[in-house]
Formats: sequence, C-alpha cells, structure tokens
Amino acid sequence: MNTTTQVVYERPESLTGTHTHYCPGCTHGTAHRLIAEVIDEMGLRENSIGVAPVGCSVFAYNYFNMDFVEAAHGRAPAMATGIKRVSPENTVFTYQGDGDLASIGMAEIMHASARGENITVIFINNAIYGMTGGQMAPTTLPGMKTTSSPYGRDVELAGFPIKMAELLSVMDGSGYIVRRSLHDAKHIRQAKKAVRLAFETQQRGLGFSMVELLSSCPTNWGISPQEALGFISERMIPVFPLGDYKVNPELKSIRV
Amino acid sequence: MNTTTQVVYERPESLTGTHTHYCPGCTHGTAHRLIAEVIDEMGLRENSIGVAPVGCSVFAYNYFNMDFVEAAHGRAPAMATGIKRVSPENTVFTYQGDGDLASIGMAEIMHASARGENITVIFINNAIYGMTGGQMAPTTLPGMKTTSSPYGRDVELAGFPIKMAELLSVMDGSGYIVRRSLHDAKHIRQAKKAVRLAFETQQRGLGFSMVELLSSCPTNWGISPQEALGFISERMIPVFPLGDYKVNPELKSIRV
Amino acid sequence: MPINGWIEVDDHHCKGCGLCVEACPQDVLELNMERLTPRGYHPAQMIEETCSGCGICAVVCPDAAISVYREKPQRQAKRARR
Amino acid sequence: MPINGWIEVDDHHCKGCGLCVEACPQDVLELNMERLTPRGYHPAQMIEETCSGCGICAVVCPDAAISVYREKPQRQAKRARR
Amino acid sequence: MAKELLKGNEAFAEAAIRAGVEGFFGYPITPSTEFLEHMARRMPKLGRAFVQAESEVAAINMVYGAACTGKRVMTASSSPGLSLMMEGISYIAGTEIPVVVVNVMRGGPGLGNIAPSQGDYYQMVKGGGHGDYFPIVLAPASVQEAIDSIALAFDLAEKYRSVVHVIVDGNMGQMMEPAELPPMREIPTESPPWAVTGAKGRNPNILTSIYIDPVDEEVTDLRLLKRWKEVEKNEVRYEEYELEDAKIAIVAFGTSARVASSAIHDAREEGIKVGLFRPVTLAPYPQKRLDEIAQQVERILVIEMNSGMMLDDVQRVVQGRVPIEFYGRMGGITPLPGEILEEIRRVAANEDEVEGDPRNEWMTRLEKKIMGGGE
Amino acid sequence: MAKELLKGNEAFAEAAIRAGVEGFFGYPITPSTEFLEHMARRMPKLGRAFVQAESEVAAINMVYGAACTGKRVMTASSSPGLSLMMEGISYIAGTEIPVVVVNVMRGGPGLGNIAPSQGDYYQMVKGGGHGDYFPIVLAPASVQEAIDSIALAFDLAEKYRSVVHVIVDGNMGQMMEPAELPPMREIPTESPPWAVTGAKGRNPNILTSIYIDPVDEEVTDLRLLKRWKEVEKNEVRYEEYELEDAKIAIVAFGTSARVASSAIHDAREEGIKVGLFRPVTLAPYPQKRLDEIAQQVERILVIEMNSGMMLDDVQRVVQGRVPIEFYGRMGGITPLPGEILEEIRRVAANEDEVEGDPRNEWMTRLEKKIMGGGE
Amino acid sequence: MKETSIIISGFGGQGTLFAGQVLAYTAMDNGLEVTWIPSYGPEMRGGTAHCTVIVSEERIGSPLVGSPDIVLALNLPSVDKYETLMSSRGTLIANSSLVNREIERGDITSLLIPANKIAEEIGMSRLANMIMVGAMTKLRPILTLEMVKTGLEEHIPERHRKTLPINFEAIDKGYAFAEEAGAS
Amino acid sequence: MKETSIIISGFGGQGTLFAGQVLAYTAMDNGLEVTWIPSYGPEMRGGTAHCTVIVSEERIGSPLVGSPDIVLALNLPSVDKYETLMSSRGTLIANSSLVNREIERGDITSLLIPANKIAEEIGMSRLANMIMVGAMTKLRPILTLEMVKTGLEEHIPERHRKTLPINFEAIDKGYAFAEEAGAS
Ligand SMILES: Cc1ncc(C[n+]2csc(CCOP(=O)(O)OP(=O)(O)O)c2C)c(N)n1
Ligand SMILES: Cc1ncc(C[n+]2csc(CCOP(=O)(O)OP(=O)(O)O)c2C)c(N)n1
Ligand code: SF4
Ligand code: SF4
Ligand code: SF4
Ligand code: SF4
Ligand code: SF4
Ligand code: SF4
Ligand SMILES: [Mg+2]
Ligand SMILES: [Mg+2]
Repeated sequence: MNTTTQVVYERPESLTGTHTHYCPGCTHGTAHRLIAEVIDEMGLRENSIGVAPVGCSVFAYNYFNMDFVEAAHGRAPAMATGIKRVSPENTVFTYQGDGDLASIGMAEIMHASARGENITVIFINNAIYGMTGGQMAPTTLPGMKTTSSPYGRDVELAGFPIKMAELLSVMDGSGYIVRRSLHDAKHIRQAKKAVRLAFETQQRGLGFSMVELLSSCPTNWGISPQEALGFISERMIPVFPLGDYKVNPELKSIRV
Repeated sequence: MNTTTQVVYERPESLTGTHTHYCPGCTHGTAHRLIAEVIDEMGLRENSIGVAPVGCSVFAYNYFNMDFVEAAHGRAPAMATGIKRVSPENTVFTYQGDGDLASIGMAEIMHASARGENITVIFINNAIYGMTGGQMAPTTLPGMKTTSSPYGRDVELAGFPIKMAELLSVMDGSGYIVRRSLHDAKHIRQAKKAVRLAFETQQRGLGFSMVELLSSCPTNWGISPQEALGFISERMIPVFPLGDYKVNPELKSIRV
Repeated sequence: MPINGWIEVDDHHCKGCGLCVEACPQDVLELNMERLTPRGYHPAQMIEETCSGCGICAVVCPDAAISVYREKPQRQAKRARR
Repeated sequence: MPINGWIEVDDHHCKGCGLCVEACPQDVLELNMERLTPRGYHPAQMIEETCSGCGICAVVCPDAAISVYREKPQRQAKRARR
Repeated sequence: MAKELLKGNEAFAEAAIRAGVEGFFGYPITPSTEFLEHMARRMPKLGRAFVQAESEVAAINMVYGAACTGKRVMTASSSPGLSLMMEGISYIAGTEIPVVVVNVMRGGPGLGNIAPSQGDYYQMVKGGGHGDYFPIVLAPASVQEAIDSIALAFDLAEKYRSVVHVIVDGNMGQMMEPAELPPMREIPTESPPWAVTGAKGRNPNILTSIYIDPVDEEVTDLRLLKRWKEVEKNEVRYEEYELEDAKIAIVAFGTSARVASSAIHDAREEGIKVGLFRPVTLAPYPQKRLDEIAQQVERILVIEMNSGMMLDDVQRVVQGRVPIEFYGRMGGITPLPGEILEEIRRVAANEDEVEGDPRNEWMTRLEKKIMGGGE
Repeated sequence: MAKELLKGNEAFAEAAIRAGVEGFFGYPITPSTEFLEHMARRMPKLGRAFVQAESEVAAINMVYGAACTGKRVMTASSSPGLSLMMEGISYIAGTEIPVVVVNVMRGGPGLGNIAPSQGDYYQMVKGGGHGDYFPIVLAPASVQEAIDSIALAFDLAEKYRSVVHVIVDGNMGQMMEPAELPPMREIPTESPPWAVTGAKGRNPNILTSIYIDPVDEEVTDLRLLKRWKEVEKNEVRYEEYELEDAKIAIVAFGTSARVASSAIHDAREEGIKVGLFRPVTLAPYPQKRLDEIAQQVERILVIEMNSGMMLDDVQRVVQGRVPIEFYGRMGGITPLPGEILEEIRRVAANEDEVEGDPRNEWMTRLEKKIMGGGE
Repeated sequence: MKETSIIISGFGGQGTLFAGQVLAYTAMDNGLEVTWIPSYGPEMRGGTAHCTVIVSEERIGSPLVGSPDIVLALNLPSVDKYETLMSSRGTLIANSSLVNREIERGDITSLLIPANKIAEEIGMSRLANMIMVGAMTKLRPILTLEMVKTGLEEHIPERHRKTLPINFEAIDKGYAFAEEAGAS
Repeated sequence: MKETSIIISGFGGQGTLFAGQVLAYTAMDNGLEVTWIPSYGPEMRGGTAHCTVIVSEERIGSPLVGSPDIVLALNLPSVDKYETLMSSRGTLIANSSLVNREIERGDITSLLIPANKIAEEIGMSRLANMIMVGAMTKLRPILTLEMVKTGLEEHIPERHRKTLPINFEAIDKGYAFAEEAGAS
C-alpha cells in the first residue's frame, strides 16, 4: 500500500518563531499554543488584537504573530474594552494571570463582564505571582507556602482562594464562562475546545467570554514540571472545579 | 386602670441631633436610623468606628454619634480593613452607595469579602449616583433614564445591573450576605434585623457581613418620596430579589 | 375609642416628606400646610386622636423626626428599655 | 511493527522540560543527556521507532517544539488542513 | 457659525465631537460631569463610542486601549479622578500614543470640595505619574479658547504622539459665555502606521511601554526628551495684556488671569502701569518670553488659585532679575478683582525688597484676612 | 548591636519593625518586593498586622484607615505602584494623619523596567496627587542611612501629622551593606487625641479631608502650608563631601550622590577641586545652604538618574549666580564613577558659558554615547 | 454702562439659574459681552442657588464679583447675604413674599416686590423669578423690557414654549409693579 | 588595597550570588567596607545572574563598577561579556568546564579552571562556585583562604551547615589548582 506523509501537528502560524522566556515546563506556553491554534483555525490572525498583562506573560506580544498591546497591571479588560468599542470589527482578547485578573484587576474584569463586552479573556490561574518571584495570589491554596505567605496561606489572615469562573458566571453580561486545566493531553484538548468556544462567543456577539485555565508554575512552586502537573490535578482541581459555569444557549449547537 | 407612658419610639442615641442634608423622603435617613438603633441595642456606640463613603452619605459622620472616618470614593472596605486589622477590638462598619461599592470600589469590596474581613458593610442600592446628580449606577435598571443614560440604560452598550449580594455570596470569606428593602414598615423592620445580624456576625468573628438595602432617590428619579417607595417595590425588587444569600450557620440560632 | 397612643414630630428634623402620612394605618397624620419649619418644610402633625401608638410612622420616617408614646396599663408599667 | 509516525523536535524551542517524555503513550521519547541545545537544554528525542503519530507529545509540549507526522494510506492522502 | 451662549463643560465636549473624537471614556465627578453627560447624549447618536467606566482607573485604561487603534479618544475628569489616572497616563506617555485628557480642577487635597481651583498645577504640569515623561499642558481662559484648545490638543497629541492635558477650573467648566463652535471635522479613514488594527498584510504592530533592558528604556526616554525639545521649540503659547509699558507684570493662567485682567483694567484707570502675562501652554512653559518681560518690568506678581505652584517656574525662569511677589487663594476660592486690585496697589506702592520665599508675607496677610472675618 | 551585612529592602523593613510599625499593607512589585516579604515573615509572629492588599490602591487606603487609629503604619512600593497611590496620598495629606511611604524607584515611564532609577523625583517631591499638599521626602544614600531614615520618617510623620516619603532606587533596595539595626522601640500604648478608637468617654473624633465650604478648605490648606513652613525651618538635612575648597559642586542625591563621591575621590587625586552637596531631604529642599554654596563655587554639576528633575530646583535656588550643568542617565541606568569623572574633567576644563537649558548639551553627548556603541 | 454685574439668588427650585440665563441670552443677542456662572454641584445639596451674570461692552475678565451692581433676591437668606455686599448705588430687588423685613442700606436703590403673590395671581407660582426680572428691566434698563421678552422668546426651551404668554405677563407685571412703586 | 571590585557571573543556579555573599561577609568580618549588589528581578528570567562585590578600606561610593578588578566567570557568556570590560591588570578566572575558548587579553591575569569537573570529582557538582572562590584566594588574596573559610563557617545557612566540610574541600581544591597552574 502506498502511503503519504500526513502532518499531525505543526507549530501554528499565529505563533512567532521567538523562543519564549518561560521556564521549562511552564504551561503558559501551552496556553499560548492553544490560543494560536484556535486563531489559526478560525482564520482570525490578521484581525486579532491581543492585550498582554503584567505578569510572566508580559512579553506575550513577542510570541503571538499578530497585533498586540501591553496593558498596565490588571487593566487589560479596560484596555480591551477601549479597543473593542472603537474597533468592533477586530477580535480582541486579553491574556491575564491570577494576580493580574483576580487581584489588582478585579474591578476591571467584573465590569467588563457586567457590561457584556464582546471580548475574550484567557485567564491563567497558577495560584501564584510568577513574575515577581512567587508571592501569594488570590488563588493560592489554603496552607500553600509562598514568599508572602511563608507559613502557608492562613485563611484567617489572608482569606480564601477566589473563584473567578464562579463569580463571573453571576454576571448577566457573561456569555461563556468555563474552567479548564492544562495538566494532561486530554484536559489540554478540552481546554482548546473551550478557547475555541470563547472566541466563537465573541464572533457571534454573545457577550463576555472567559476561559480559566489551571496552569503550572514549577519554578515558584519549587517542584519539577511533571510534579507541577500532578499538583494541578491533585491539589488545584478540588479547590477550582473544572466545568462550564455559564454557557449562552446559542453556543450549545456549535461543534468544535 | 392606671396607665403609664411607654416610649414606643425615640430617636436613637447613636444619632447626633444634626439635621441631615438628605432630600425629603430619601431613605438614606432610614438606613442611618436602623444602624443607629442596632448599635444602641448592642451597646456598641463607644466602640464603633464608621467609614463614610463618597456619595450622598459623605457627611454620615455628622449624623452618627461615634468615631468616623471618610474614605476615598469606593475605598471604604480597604480603609475599614486597615482599621480593623490594627484595632480588632473595635466594631468597624462601612456605609456605601452603589456607585461607591459596586462601581469604583468593586475590587475593594470583593477582596474584603474574600479575605473574610471582620467588618460590616451597609450597602445602599438606589440604582443611581445621587450625589453627582443622577448618573447611571451599576445597579441602574435596564431602560432606566439617567443623566448618563439619557435614552434609558441600553444593556447592549452599558451592560446589565450588577447584583452585589449574589456576587459576594460566592466568596468563602463571607459570613452574612443578604438583601433587604426600605420601602415600607414591614420591610424596614426586616432590614433592621438584617443589620443586627450583620453586626452580630462581626462581633462573633464570623467574617465579612453585608446588608444590601434597596433605597430610594426621589430627587434623581424625579418622582415623589411616596412614588419612589413604589418604584422600589415594583421595579427594583424584581431585578434585585430580596433574600438571604449567605448566612453562616452559627447565625441561624440568633433571635433578634 | 380612648387615646392610647400619640406622637411628637420634631421640627428640627422633619422635612415634610409625607411618608409617615401615607404609612399611618390609622390615617391620623397630615402635613401641616399652614406652617413652615425653620428649614422651610411643612411638618407632619397628628390630626385625630385615634393613634394606636403602633410606631409605624416612626419606622418609616427617614429623619427620625417622630417619637411615639403609648399609654400602658400599670401592671406592665416598667419603662421600656430603649 | 512498521514505522507509522515520527516527530521532530525543534532545538530552538525545546527546553528539555520532559513533559513529552512523560506523556508519550508509546514510551518512545527521552531527553538527550549527551547534547545541549544552543540555549543550554537537553532536548527531547525519539529513541524507538514505535511512534504511533498520536500527537500527544505535541499537545503537551508547552513550547510548540514538536512537529508530528504520520504515514497514511494513499487513499486518504490529502494533506491534512493545518 | 454664529456665537451661542455655551456652558463650559458642554461646549468643550461638543468641541471634542467636532474635532472628531471617536471614543469617550469617563466617570462622573463634579465639576466636570456635564462633559460626560454631553457625551452620553451625543456619542451614541453619532455611532461613536461612549462608555461610563467603572472608575477613573478603568477610564484612562480604556482610553489607552482605544488610542492604540489610532483613533481620536479622550477622557475628562476632575482632580481626584486625575490622581487615579496617573499610572495610566504614565503608560500612555511611555507607549507614545496620542491622548487628550481634560481636568476641570476643584479644591483639594483629598476629597476637598467641588469649588474651582488650580491646585493640580504640579500634578498636571510636572507629571504626577512615575518616570520621565512630558505632557503638553494647555490652560485656556475662556470658553471660546477652551473650545479651540480641544481641537488643538488633538492635533498636538497626534503630531507629537503625546499626552495633552487641557486644564481649566470649575469656573470654566460651569460658566456660560458666548462662543462659537467649529464645524464638524471629518474623521480620518486611514490609521497611523503604528496603530493596532489587525496585522493584515503587514508585520504585527506592538504597542508597549516596557523596555526591560535599561539601554532600550534610556533610548526611549531620550526620544521622548528630544521630542519634548521640539515641542518646546514649536508650541509655546501665551497671551499678553497691557504689558507694553508695564512696570508690574502679573503672571497668571486660566481663571486667575481673567480675574487679574479685570483688576488690571481698574488699576490702569488709577494710573498704575501693570500688565498681564498669561501662559497658555503651562508646558512647555513660555520661559523665553517671561525672561524678556522680567528684564522690562520692575516687579512680578504671580497670582494663582493654589499655594504657589507656578510660582516655582516663574522663579526658575526669572533667575532673581526682578523681585517676585505672590498672591494666591486656595481650597476652591476664586480671588475677586477687588482683592487683586488691592495687591496691585500694594505692590505698586511698596518699593521694599522681597526677602526669601515670596509666599511668606502673603501667608500672613491671607491669614489675617480669612481668620479675621472670613469671605 | 554589631554591624550585619544587610540587604536593603529587608533592612528597611526590619528598621520599620524596630521603629514600632503596627501595620504594613502592600502589594508586591520589583524592586521593592523583599520589603513586603520580610514583613510577611515577621509581622504575624509579632502579632502585628500584615496584609497583602489586592492592589496599591487598596494598600494605601488600608494604610489610610489604619493610620486613622493613631498607630504607626506604612506601605512600600515601586514607581507604578506609587502612581496608583496618588489619590490615597492626597487624602491622607488632606486628613492630616501621619503615614510613611517607601518608594524603591525603577525605570519608567509606564511599565518601563525594574532597574534602579530616580525618575519619580517630580512625583514624590512636587506631589503627584491633586491639590495643595507637602510631603516630606527623605532620600538616603546608604543602607545604614535608609535604616535610620525609617525611624526618622515615623517621627517626622507624627510630629507634623504629615505624609513622609522615603525614596531610594533599586540599587539601594537590592544591595547588601554592613549596617546596624536599632533596638526595638516600645510601642506607645496611648493614642493621639485625634485618633479614632471608639468614642468612649469623649466626643466622637472625625477624620476627613472634605471641606465643602471653600473657606474651610482654605483654612485647612493654610494650616498645611504653615506647618510646612515649620518643616522647612526645622527639618532640612543634607550632607557635604569635599566642599570646603571646591570650585565645582556636584549636586546629587541617593545613589547618584554615592557614585559621584567615588568620582570626586578620583578627581581630587587628579587635583580637580570638586565636592558634593547631597540633599538628604528633597523636601524641604536645602535651599539656603545650596544658595551659599552657589556663592562659593564656580560651577555646579547636577547629576541624576533621570532627565533632569531636581535640576529645576537647583536652578530655582541658584538664581543664575553660577552656571549649572547637568548629567543624567535615564531608564534604569546607574551612571558609573568613570562617566562622572569624565564629566567632572569636562566641566573643570571648560570655561564656556552654559547657554539655555543645561540639558541641551548633555542630550547631544548622551545620544552620541548610547547610539554609538551602547552601554 | 461699562460692566454691570447681576446676582439672582434664592432657594433651589425658584428658577434663579434660568432667570439669569434669560438675561445672558438677551445680552448676547444684543451684541453685548456676557458671562453667566451658577453656584453648582448637587454635592452642595441644601442652601441657596444663585448665579452671577455680568454684562459688558468690553471683554469680561472675572465672571465673579464681590460687590454686585444688581441683586434679585428671591428669599430672605439672599437679602441677608447680598445687602451688605452690594456696591453702593446698586439695585436690590427683594421678593417680599418671602422676605419679611425692610432693606436697611440707604446708599442703594431697593424695591420690595411680592413676587410670589403676583405670580400666584397670574396663575403660575413658579414665575416669581420672571416677576423679579420684569421689575429689573424697569429699574436698571441695561436690558430693556422688550429686549428681555425677545430674548425669552428666542431661547425658551421648546417644551415650555406654550408658557411664553404667561411668562410675558409675569415680566410685564414685575415691570408695572416697579413702575408704580417707584424705588425707595 | 584601596578598593577592589569583584564580579561573579554565571547561569542562574550556579550559586554566583551566594559566592559573592561569602566574600562580602568575609570582608565585613575582617573590618573592611563592602557592598554586594546582584542582578535582580525574576522579571528578567533567563540570561545570566551576577553580583558585584566591592571591598575597600574606605567608605564605598558606587556599588557598581564599569571595569571590575576580578571576575569569576562561571559560563561562556560571562567571559564574553567581562573579558573586554575588565580593568587592565585585572584577574579573570573562568570555568573551563563550560568555557571552551582561550582568554585573549594579554594585559590581565587569567586562569582557566575546570570548576564543574573538580566539583563533580569531590562529589557535589553545585560547588563549582566555591572552587572558583578558592582559586581567587590564591590569585588575589585580598581575602585569604583562611579568612574565606572562617567567613563561610560563620555565615553558612544553618540548614546547609552539614555541607561545610565539602565546601572547605572545594575551596581548597580551587586554591590548589590555582597554585599548581600558576596563572597565564
Ligand atoms: C501596579 C503594579 N503593581 C505591581 C506590579 C508588579 N507585578 C508584576 S507582575 C505581578 C503579578 C504577576 O502575577 P500573575 O498575574 O499571577 O501572573 P504570573 O506571573 O503568575 O503569570 C506583579 C505584582 C506591577 N508591575 N505594577
Ligand atoms: C475618584 C472620584 N471619582 C468620582 C467622584 C465623584 N462622585 C462623588 S459621589 C459619586 C457617586 C455617588 O453615587 P453612590 O455611590 O451611588 O451614592 P449615592 O449618592 O447614590 O448615595 C461620584 C461619582 C469622586 N468624588 N471621586
Ligand atoms: S515563574 Fe512560573 S509562571 Fe513564570 S514562567 Fe516560570 S514557571 Fe511559568
Ligand atoms: S440625591 Fe437622592 S440619594 Fe441623595 S439625598 Fe437626595 S434623594 Fe437621597
Ligand atoms: S403610631 Fe401608628 S397610629 Fe399613631 S400616628 Fe404613628 S402610624 Fe399612626
Ligand atoms: S416621615 Fe418624618 S420627615 Fe417625613 S413628614 Fe413624616 S415626620 Fe416629617
Ligand atoms: S506522537 Fe504519540 S507516540 Fe509519537 S512520540 Fe508523540 S506521543 Fe509518542
Ligand atoms: S515537552 Fe517540548 S519543551 Fe519539553 S522536552 Fe518535550 S519537546 Fe522539549
Ligand atoms: Mg499567576
Ligand atoms: Mg447610589
């Protein structure tokens, strides 16, 4: 039988060739890939404007092969709102860490969703401040040690992890709010579908869309990349259950 | 039969004698009264520190007969956090409008509740910015005309009303989160019980407590005080359902 | 019916909003259109003697302008804790 | 078993994190401890020829360093849309 | 178009619309709120973007985003609102994109009050945000001039890829004056080459203010500084009134300058040779001309609605050539022509050297005035 | 206590603890984060309050609240974080309560970078917030001096019910130097009379910054200004090095001054009579002494890690008595002693008049330097 | 006339700001320089509302005055405040319906006019402000009766146009009252 | 010695910062002035980590130097960067385990030492940094072998105290290698 070569996987066009500054095994890279793949599949590269946060992914604009802006810490949803309102024809997305989105940027993310801004938010929940060297995030697990919770997060003093998908699903302006994980191939595939649906939400004008991705930070968790994936599945998922928190009925029919 | 005079109602000690600057029939006054009555009943006047917002109630400190500070717009929960953390023995409460709490102060209220700060928040939802002359609030009803939504709030452009009690009830740090109304005697009595329970939550160290009070703004709604009460019951309650959104089980046994 | 309740309205606080007038189940209140308070409002006043001392007017008054009193049989004569 | 899949690892992107090694269901990957990439990492490499072309390694690779190819019977020979 | 009687804030907002503003993002605050309210009425009807943001922090970041698309966008606020925008403004400056910000100043610090003030001079002119950047600052003194300033602000912002502040006080925002609005400008259909619009048929555009390598940041800072030197060369604006033969020069901006001109009018009738130097651009500061004037007059009197902020710049420029006196009102009080006339008379009569900080004597006089009897 | 090798940020934080700080509220940001991390380790063990706030906006408002109770409280951050605190700082100033704020400055504007800078001079010294207020600003130049500054900052804050900024750059925050920590101070048990503590047995205390009647606000502003005059009278601090016989005075603060002192050392070996004037308090600015020095030397060279901000103040003070030159590095670059030595040589050799803005020539030289070959 | 300053002051709701705008429009339409500035801000709820109108043949410097030339005082606090501040030879017109005292200063022209009462008589109590304006056109005709009427006609908001006749009536009544009373 | 500047540079994880701290502590304990300053900030992930140590008998002005007197270069990029910058008559010690080239400058003293290899030989590959420090105490004894050992003993974190002997061994090996090699 004659055979030919089939490409099962190749680097997406929506990524540049630049080597990332992420630590080995950090799933920021995985998230980037998924977004790039989805944008390729939907043919949106030349139409998209990304908004990078302040956080480890601050240089995201060097890795995505499309127009990008860099927001102030936490303000990416406001910046995206500004862009989308004057350029509704563009596909606008933010990429934000948990410090960025859930701590300093809490007001902006809540209001972007309340307004039902037609933007897509990719939210990287790695339970830590990666960029500044491992401080407690709003999503840090109870008891987890960080440089600013050196005795383990004491919920009496430092409060409880914030569940953004749950919160944003309360908002009437939200069209698509889900939580996924990046800890193994199956979950990564599910995450990609969610990213696709989030962009579909925007393309159809169904309001605010957010995909929360449980992500690893081997460096600041102080464990190996592989152990970090185990930490996600064993420690994070129980606190941040995966699932669909809000899905506009119009999206249910889409097959991706 | 001999009779004696029983005092059914007298002005609470926790209010000063100062005439308020509120418009006639504005239920800000009602809310003040309830807080003062509860503080009197619990004997907390000499222990309490109130935090006034920026909003029509900016001068609350002139009306309450206790120590008070004036916060920057929206930041009352942060200010209260600062006070409570260094003075845990004091009873600390904020009094905030919907612009203050749900718009500019969204991050601070969400995080105070996430941290389970042992403070009490009285939230006056009057669906408008009173002080600045009637602009749209995050709680303005769909279709409602304000000076910044002159054609009626268009949810496509200006988003949907934000439901703070629902949102705050998602937070693990919240001990007592309820919504009440000030539109008639029965509801005012229920509101007072809620205010009481909110302060009890604080006294027992059960975390963050918030009472959302649906309140009137006859001036900026452009209707009479009596009509304004009707507006609350007929128009606001359907959008902001009254109820207990989160109640720490330890509170259930308290009779007030 | 004998008097068993009455109210006092404080001129300093009353703003003539009329909420007590609407709320009184005995319908014994009215705004006094003849008189202005020092702050320029027509204050509320009792116009009939059938007040039950139920306190509803005080509960709805945003300005804590109303005090409510009631006659009580002596047995329970202890002054209520305020 | 005949070869029906293979992968290529891009030295420029691979950081030797080992996630592909752990994920490969055919257990055909390993980090090359003999070699450093220009950026100083031990890159992943195929060590056996039993790759199924399943693509799992590429799915888990955070650095999009892996390309995956598969032999296909000619009937379905249309190059897959990328 | 004929003159109409226009309310400051509404006129400025309408001027922005006529200048082709495509996005307004703001948050209500007295005494600038009518600006936002006018935008709420007009922008949706024109199919342009209006968002009442959740805060001034969000508003300036919406402006930041929208400006990145190359469209004309702006915000307007008042003093505390501006403080909340400082981070965003520093980012905008560092990203080198054009943005117009209007500040209708009120009394401070803190919550202060809503009365007219010029107490944000330092914040607006020296850069209240972090890092080295150089906003252009226009300080018009009439409704008409403010209207014209708005279009000018957009032009300067675009020409120099800069932040432009238009600062007025509550008086200017709230008053009505006859003025003429310009015709509607056409909105340009082409985007500037740096704008993010989707990377169709070109390399991606990236707009950022991070330069992690200090060398790159220094190059950027130097580029900003050199551009600023261009601004200093080309864009200095000022107005003079009765200065030709003046022995006393009043230096004042905005409302203070207006009020001073009334007083000068009266003083001239008394035979006092006094004139007005009014910087229209507070940044770039019209230092060359002020320097010349300092060589002509015998005394300078700086008048501000603050504790003496522009005074620093006047002292820096005048370099001790001529004595400088100061008169200020603070906390939301607008000086009246009569007060300034008195000051002019005092300065005209008094030939003493001014010793040390020009504010010292003023403070004593002011204290007597406000403690002994009040306004 | 003996000297230890201490890391700047940690030492400053520990100094605050020893000075009796009862509450720290902050948000991580490079290059000040170790300050917060040290507090996270130490404060809970001491039973004192530590909160990692959700943002710098929240942090400064937590500080604001906590300070209202009369306890010693503080925050620490870096440049963009400071911009977000401007509203809160203006409120604190307007409420007249003592607060200490540490800024470990980095390169800007915007996100910039994390390298050491002095680019927040305007923001910190002139008041980046709205309205008329007067922060005290200390600029220590060694780890030991910074340690001592922290206790001093609390004392000054309380004495004058004022905001006190301690500003250093990333170098100071990150470096280790032998230094001695002071012993633990006792925490006062009594509250100041104005503090909110619960109105037990006294009339309620109200702490606010709103004065809706401009007359009241003006009285407040005047009170602040008069207090500031007291500060100017009592609290000026500076350091001099090799100035006695100097013909050239370098004026620099913080790290720039340290680096300059190395260069001065070397220049003296070459026989160049150069000395250093180092303002320790940037506000109040040591203007009287600088004025005297200006009458002694032949030339002044201002050195900063920014585009020439303190330069404005030097020009204002010197009043043209002696030519002023400028040398700055921007964007996070710390000048090296060798560069400054070169500048000293140049200034010593060159007897030309300096024309116009002292930055003009510097810009040309800097451009050549960084464009032609880089760092 | 070189420059004339007018303050119209009363309770919120008495139409002081609108009355001032009518004067300002009228001045503008007649080729004069003019400024109008209100006391502003709902943040100042309570107290009086007033506006200052300055009319001049030359460019106007200050839009504010310390000593107004003309004051229309619709309530007692306004009389209390401005009687002392007014410039000598100024004109104070006070609404005697709400001002139960005499004017004391002798160096000014003053008129007590029962503006509320007259307004009620013509059937629209809100028009006390126009009664006062009418009186002013008699006592200080920098803007004449006819000019003001034309100004009003040109600038009355469309939704109130039907009240134009009764507004005219109010102005006329004010004018007539002033004419009859003479000034003290 | 008046003032000596030392830069220790390598990949993150090679212990450059700690090695610098050992020198700084040693200097302080021996009554010298000293500053230590790192390249900092996780925001600069990737690239090299280095620190600058300045040791002096007088108060130290600049904690930074343009032309270091001594460089311990643990990897190739560090050699590339500092070889050109070093002051003449400076001392460059390079880790030949990771530096596969010769030192070119002739006006400096240089030593190539296979620090990783020696460290692996003594059984703790992390100690390449201490091998380098040992070599330095031979070539530039501003801080002697004994001083550095005492310094390390005084300041090694408690949890690492058990590694003190092997650290000493590393320092000794470095010293010995430098002694044997002489310098080029
Ligand atoms: C206003 C401001 N505050 C603080 C910082 C410092 N900072 C940079 S990134 C960051 C947090 C990053 O954490 P996260 O958003 O979770 O992203 P990650 O690095 O984990 O991906 C902080 C606090 C900043 N740059 N600006
Ligand atoms: C930073 C800042 N932005 C805006 C304002 C202006 N402002 C004062 S109160 C207010 C809104 C008040 O509305 P709300 O909180 O609902 O209170 P209400 O008056 O309705 O009781 C605004 C926007 C301000 N004082 N400070
Ligand atoms: S620090 Fe953590 S989040 Fe940041 S790149 Fe490294 S592993 Fe990823
Ligand atoms: S404006 Fe509205 S909320 Fe404010 S006092 Fe008046 S009625 Fe109450
Ligand atoms: S107490 Fe009851 S019955 Fe009496 S006046 Fe009040 S509401 Fe009416
Ligand atoms: S409810 Fe109170 S304020 Fe209103 S009319 Fe009655 S007594 Fe007066
Ligand atoms: S394609 Fe599948 S089988 Fe082949 S190497 Fe990758 S994971 Fe292993
Ligand atoms: S997962 Fe990717 S980066 Fe990691 S070792 Fe495999 S190919 Fe290299
Ligand atoms: Mg994170
Ligand atoms: Mg409200």
